[in-house]
Amino acid sequence: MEQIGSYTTIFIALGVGVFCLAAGIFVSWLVRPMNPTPLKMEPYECGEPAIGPARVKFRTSFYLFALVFVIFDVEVVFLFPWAVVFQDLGLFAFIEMVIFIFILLLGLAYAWRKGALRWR
Amino acid sequence: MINHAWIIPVLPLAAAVIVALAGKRGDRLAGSISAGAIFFSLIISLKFFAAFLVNPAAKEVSWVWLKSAGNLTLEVGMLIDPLTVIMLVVVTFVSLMVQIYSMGYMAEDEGKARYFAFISLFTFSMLGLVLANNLVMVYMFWELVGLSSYLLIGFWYHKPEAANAGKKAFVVTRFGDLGFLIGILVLGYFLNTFNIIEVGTAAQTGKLTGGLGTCVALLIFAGAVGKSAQFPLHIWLPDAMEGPTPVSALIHAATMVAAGVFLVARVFPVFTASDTAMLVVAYVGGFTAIFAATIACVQDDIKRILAYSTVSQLGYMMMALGCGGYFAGVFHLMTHAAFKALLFLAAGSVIHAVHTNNIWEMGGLIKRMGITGTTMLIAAVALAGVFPFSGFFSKDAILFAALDAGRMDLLVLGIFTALLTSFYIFRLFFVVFTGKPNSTQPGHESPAVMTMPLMTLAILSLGLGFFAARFEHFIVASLGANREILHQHNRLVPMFAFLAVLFGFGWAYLVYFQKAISATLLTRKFSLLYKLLKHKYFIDEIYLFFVRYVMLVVSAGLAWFDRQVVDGAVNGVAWLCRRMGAGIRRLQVGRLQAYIFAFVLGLIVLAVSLLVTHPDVMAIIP
Amino acid sequence: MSNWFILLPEIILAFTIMLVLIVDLISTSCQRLWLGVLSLVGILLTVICLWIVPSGAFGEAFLNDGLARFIKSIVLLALLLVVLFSWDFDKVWGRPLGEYLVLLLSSGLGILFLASGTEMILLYIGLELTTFPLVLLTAYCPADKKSAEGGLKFLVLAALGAAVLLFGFSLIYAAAGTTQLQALVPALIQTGNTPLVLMGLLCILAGLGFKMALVPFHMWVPDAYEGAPTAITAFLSVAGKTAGFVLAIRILATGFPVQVSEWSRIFAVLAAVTMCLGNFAAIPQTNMKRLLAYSSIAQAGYIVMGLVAFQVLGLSSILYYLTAYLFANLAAFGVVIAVERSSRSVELSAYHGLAMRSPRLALIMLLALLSLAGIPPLAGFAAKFYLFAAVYSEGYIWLVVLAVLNSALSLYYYLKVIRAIYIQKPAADAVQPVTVPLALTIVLVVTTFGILALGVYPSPIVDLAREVVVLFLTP
Amino acid sequence: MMITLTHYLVIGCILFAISMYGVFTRRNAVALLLAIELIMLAVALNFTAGTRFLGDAGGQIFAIFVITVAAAEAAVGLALVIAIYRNQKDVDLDRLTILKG
Repeated sequence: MEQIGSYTTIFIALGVGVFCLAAGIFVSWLVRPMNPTPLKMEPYECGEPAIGPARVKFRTSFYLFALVFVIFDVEVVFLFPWAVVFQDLGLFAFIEMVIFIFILLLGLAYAWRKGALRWR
Repeated sequence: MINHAWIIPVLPLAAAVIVALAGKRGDRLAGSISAGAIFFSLIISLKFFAAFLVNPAAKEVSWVWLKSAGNLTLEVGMLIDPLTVIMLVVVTFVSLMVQIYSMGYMAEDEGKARYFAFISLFTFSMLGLVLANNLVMVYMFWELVGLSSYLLIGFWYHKPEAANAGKKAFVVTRFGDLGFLIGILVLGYFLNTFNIIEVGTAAQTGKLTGGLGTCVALLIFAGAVGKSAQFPLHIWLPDAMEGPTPVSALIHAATMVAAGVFLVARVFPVFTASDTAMLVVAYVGGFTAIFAATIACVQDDIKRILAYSTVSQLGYMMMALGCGGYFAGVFHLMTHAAFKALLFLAAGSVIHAVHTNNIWEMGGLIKRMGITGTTMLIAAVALAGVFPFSGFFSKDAILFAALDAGRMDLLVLGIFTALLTSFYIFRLFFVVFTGKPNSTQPGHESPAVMTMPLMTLAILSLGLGFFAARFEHFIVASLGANREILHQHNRLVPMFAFLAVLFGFGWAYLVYFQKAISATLLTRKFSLLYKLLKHKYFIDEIYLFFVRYVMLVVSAGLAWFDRQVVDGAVNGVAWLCRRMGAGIRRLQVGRLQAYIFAFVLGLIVLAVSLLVTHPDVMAIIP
Repeated sequence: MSNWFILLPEIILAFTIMLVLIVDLISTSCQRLWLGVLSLVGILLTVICLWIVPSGAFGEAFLNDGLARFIKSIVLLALLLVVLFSWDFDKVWGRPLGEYLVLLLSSGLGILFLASGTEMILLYIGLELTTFPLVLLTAYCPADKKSAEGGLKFLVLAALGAAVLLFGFSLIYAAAGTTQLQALVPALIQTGNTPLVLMGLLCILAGLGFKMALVPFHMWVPDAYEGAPTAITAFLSVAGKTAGFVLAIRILATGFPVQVSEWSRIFAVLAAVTMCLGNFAAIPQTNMKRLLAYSSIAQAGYIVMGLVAFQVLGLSSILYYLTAYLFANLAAFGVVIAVERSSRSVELSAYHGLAMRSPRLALIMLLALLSLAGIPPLAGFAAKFYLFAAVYSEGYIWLVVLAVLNSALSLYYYLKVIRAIYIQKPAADAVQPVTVPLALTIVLVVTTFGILALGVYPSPIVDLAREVVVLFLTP
Repeated sequence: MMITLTHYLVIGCILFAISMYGVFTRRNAVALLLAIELIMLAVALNFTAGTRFLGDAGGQIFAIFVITVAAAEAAVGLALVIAIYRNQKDVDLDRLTILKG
């Protein structure tokens, strides 16, 4: 690991960088005046009045579906290494995986039953 | 048998827990429960007492409680010797009397259950303190005693002065206790034991010599000064009178305030090992005795008179111990417990009847409150130390102790204190019980449940003295090292003492008894005696002037000490803590960003600290 | 796969969780009682077979030794009592009980893995399995502003802490080339204290500091504790802390015994700062949950001293302290919950004159607080005695003195509460006695008994802890 | 030039610093979580690189777990944010300051 040592500089530099960053933020947070006038709060400082809300609202249902999808999608990651060496692992690993998938399914069933999948 | 001693303190504790848990519903039974428990404790204590009269050798039983891998060990155990059994009997007996009395006194108080729970808790801690065989346990119970006394003083918490008095007592004694704690720790550090017997032998074999011994002794004495209300930490006791009167009788006359004396007696070898310490104890005690007596002469509040008298008598005991009069101190503790408790209970009965504390609003009560008056008279005579009442013997012993120690100054001081004592107590008696009944509401004798304890205690304060010699051998035997009892039995000391008492009595008689009848009669009838009367008035004037002067100085001094030193220090510390707390609290601003910032800041600080502590890493930087 | 048997306790608990989930799925609301019973039975079974299964390792990742058994017992006991705390949670808070129990049990399962993990991956998974459910439970009543805010803060900071810890793991892995904690030791001896190793260690310490709630990584504690439902606050304060400390013991004692001089020095400073800040900040508090939160920070400061005195004495006194702390803290929170049920308030003013309204609760609170303050003869005193003695014998005199002073300082705010309970007048509207349901009564009785028993007769637990630690330090 | 483990580590550290920056500057809870996810990615990178250079499979496995846990964390975070948004109609962290002191 001796080539690591010579890169200490970089680590130190990073540390110092992080420190400067933090210090900067801290100082500005200390000294900045805090008087938000409605005009300042305008999204466009040129004074152009903003029409309509700044952020477009999605229905939270989208997020819910996204959540469920992400979880089950990612958990499948575990299937790949298992599938690759399935031959030499044999029955035991198969049972393990069945249990794993059963747990996932249980979760899915729960989400289903609790109406997380219903479009509201 | 010794193995069963733990029952004595456990009974009141059980009573306290039961009453506390029963809450409001247990109101009616509360008194009987706790009194019953303490009654059985008394029985057992008496059994021990009898057993030890036969064979006064000290017995100890203890178990290891906490043992760290170092040789640091905390044991839990009991040490029983004549001193212990005497204290056991005194505490349980007075407590029983007071609780019986309280059933009448607190009859219509809505906080009865709380009251009896507290008082049982106090009794438990006091008994534990007496039984403990090592200083750590002594300290634990010492604090517990302080706590329960605080709770009882502030019992009527809706009265602001009561609450403040409780706080004051708690805080002032804290000062002494801090010294006590440090003393214990120092002791443990050097002798690495807390066991009282081992400490005693260590002290006798000269392991505690020179500066160390003196310092330890004085630190422990600081605790005693706090609890026993010796100058300058006596200021809490008069205020403590805000509590219910039976509480004053039990805690602030008979038992808790005597704990300081008991403590000094308990580790007596530690004190005898250092002459300086003994000297300090003797003179602090002596000074307190006379100082408090002078104040007592001029108080108008009946309970305050008794409070100052208590302070003075405690000073007496300390003085005795300081002069090496172990027996004298302990014996006076005993007799004083009897007659002072009686005085307080009688005073309570009076207050109960006339609903005022001011003696000038009373008068002529003897006719209406025969029993109370008679018993109080007995107690007064005992306190004044008139032969053959108990006070005489113990006071005599103390004076002899001073004589043996060759402290003539203390002897004179003691005799003068005796004079003042008999003056103020008879003044109290005459003003309250004789003369014209000038209190509007007619006083009535208290119910039997209250007078019975009075009479019992009266018998004791009458008869206790005759066993002086018996007790002497008994108590001195407990000193391990068998010290022979030496007085040069000169008749002068008792003579002087008696003259002093007589003089004090006469003084009080002339001023407060004669005056009452003279004003109307004599001036009209015998113009020949007019001069005499004038002369008496003349004395009165001087006396009043003298008193005003003393009062002015003393009270001003006390007030200053109280406000500046005590309150100042305490409030200062508390204020500092609160400020710190408020300041640190402001760090928790509530904004998540700030929290993250703190987190990262901590990370960076750690990094820097690591880099600093590893110069080799720094060295790699070009 | 011969020794599956060793995993039995965890497996049982896992199946309990799934069972509760299924029951919650198929049952209608009227059968909610079964959920609680089921989880209780599951926990009890887990405890039983925890003491049946032999000591030993499952693969290289999982070790079921005395230490693990001790910690697991503490955690399962806490779990049991907290389930009793929240027996009618859904009635009081109006939120479903099933998910609540599932999350609670999963968090407990995570701690079980933490207690046994000897390998980074398992420890990390255990950590996250412990943390996420707690986050969700903290924010379990999003309608309540405090709960939501506390949960969000807890989530972000927990994620940050875990990420930093993980980053440290990755750096250490890059230096040593293994995720086995035992295997780290020779590898790190070979590499020596390179900057890489130091940075990794540093990040790990920060992560642990977060989990143990040491200053300055403690900021989440007061807010999360105040926001969470009170039963969860109790679990956080007991089991969460236990998890943090067992994690620290596992990682540092197994992985970094060589670098002890590095981290013990850091921990000494952190301990000092933590106990002072916790005690001072607790003084002005008027919200019981917040006050107890700060007091728990201070307690963490004391416990870390055991890590500083990294020897048999130190570690064993940590175990004993955690046990005593469990009883005292759960008793205190039990009273808080009882009062909250009756008066819907956790402010100090709700406790005025409690002694007159319900003396038993008052007495229990008194014992709990005095034990936390370390007043003899209660459990807290014995714990402090062993801990301080251990640190003293390791030569950190200044730390012991500071700790003693802090204990004295802590009396200030504990007595404040006791004063409110015993001296002050109850509010005019709060005169009726507090009603305590059966489940809560059981908890209070058990914990009170624990406080007294551990204080008066501590030797069995102490000896057990000592032999466990001896076995742990000398494999 | 030869790419060594150190290069990967440096990348990891840079990612770490960047995510720290994000953590500091973001006011929105979701964005904050994303920034923290970035640390996880840095970790995953370190582990895979470690496996590649040190020839120990543990790293890869760890990386997989890290990814899944990161997903779970994101899920929990989002769920929480949604729940809070539904009730409070606001997830701006600067306005969440009831709990303090």
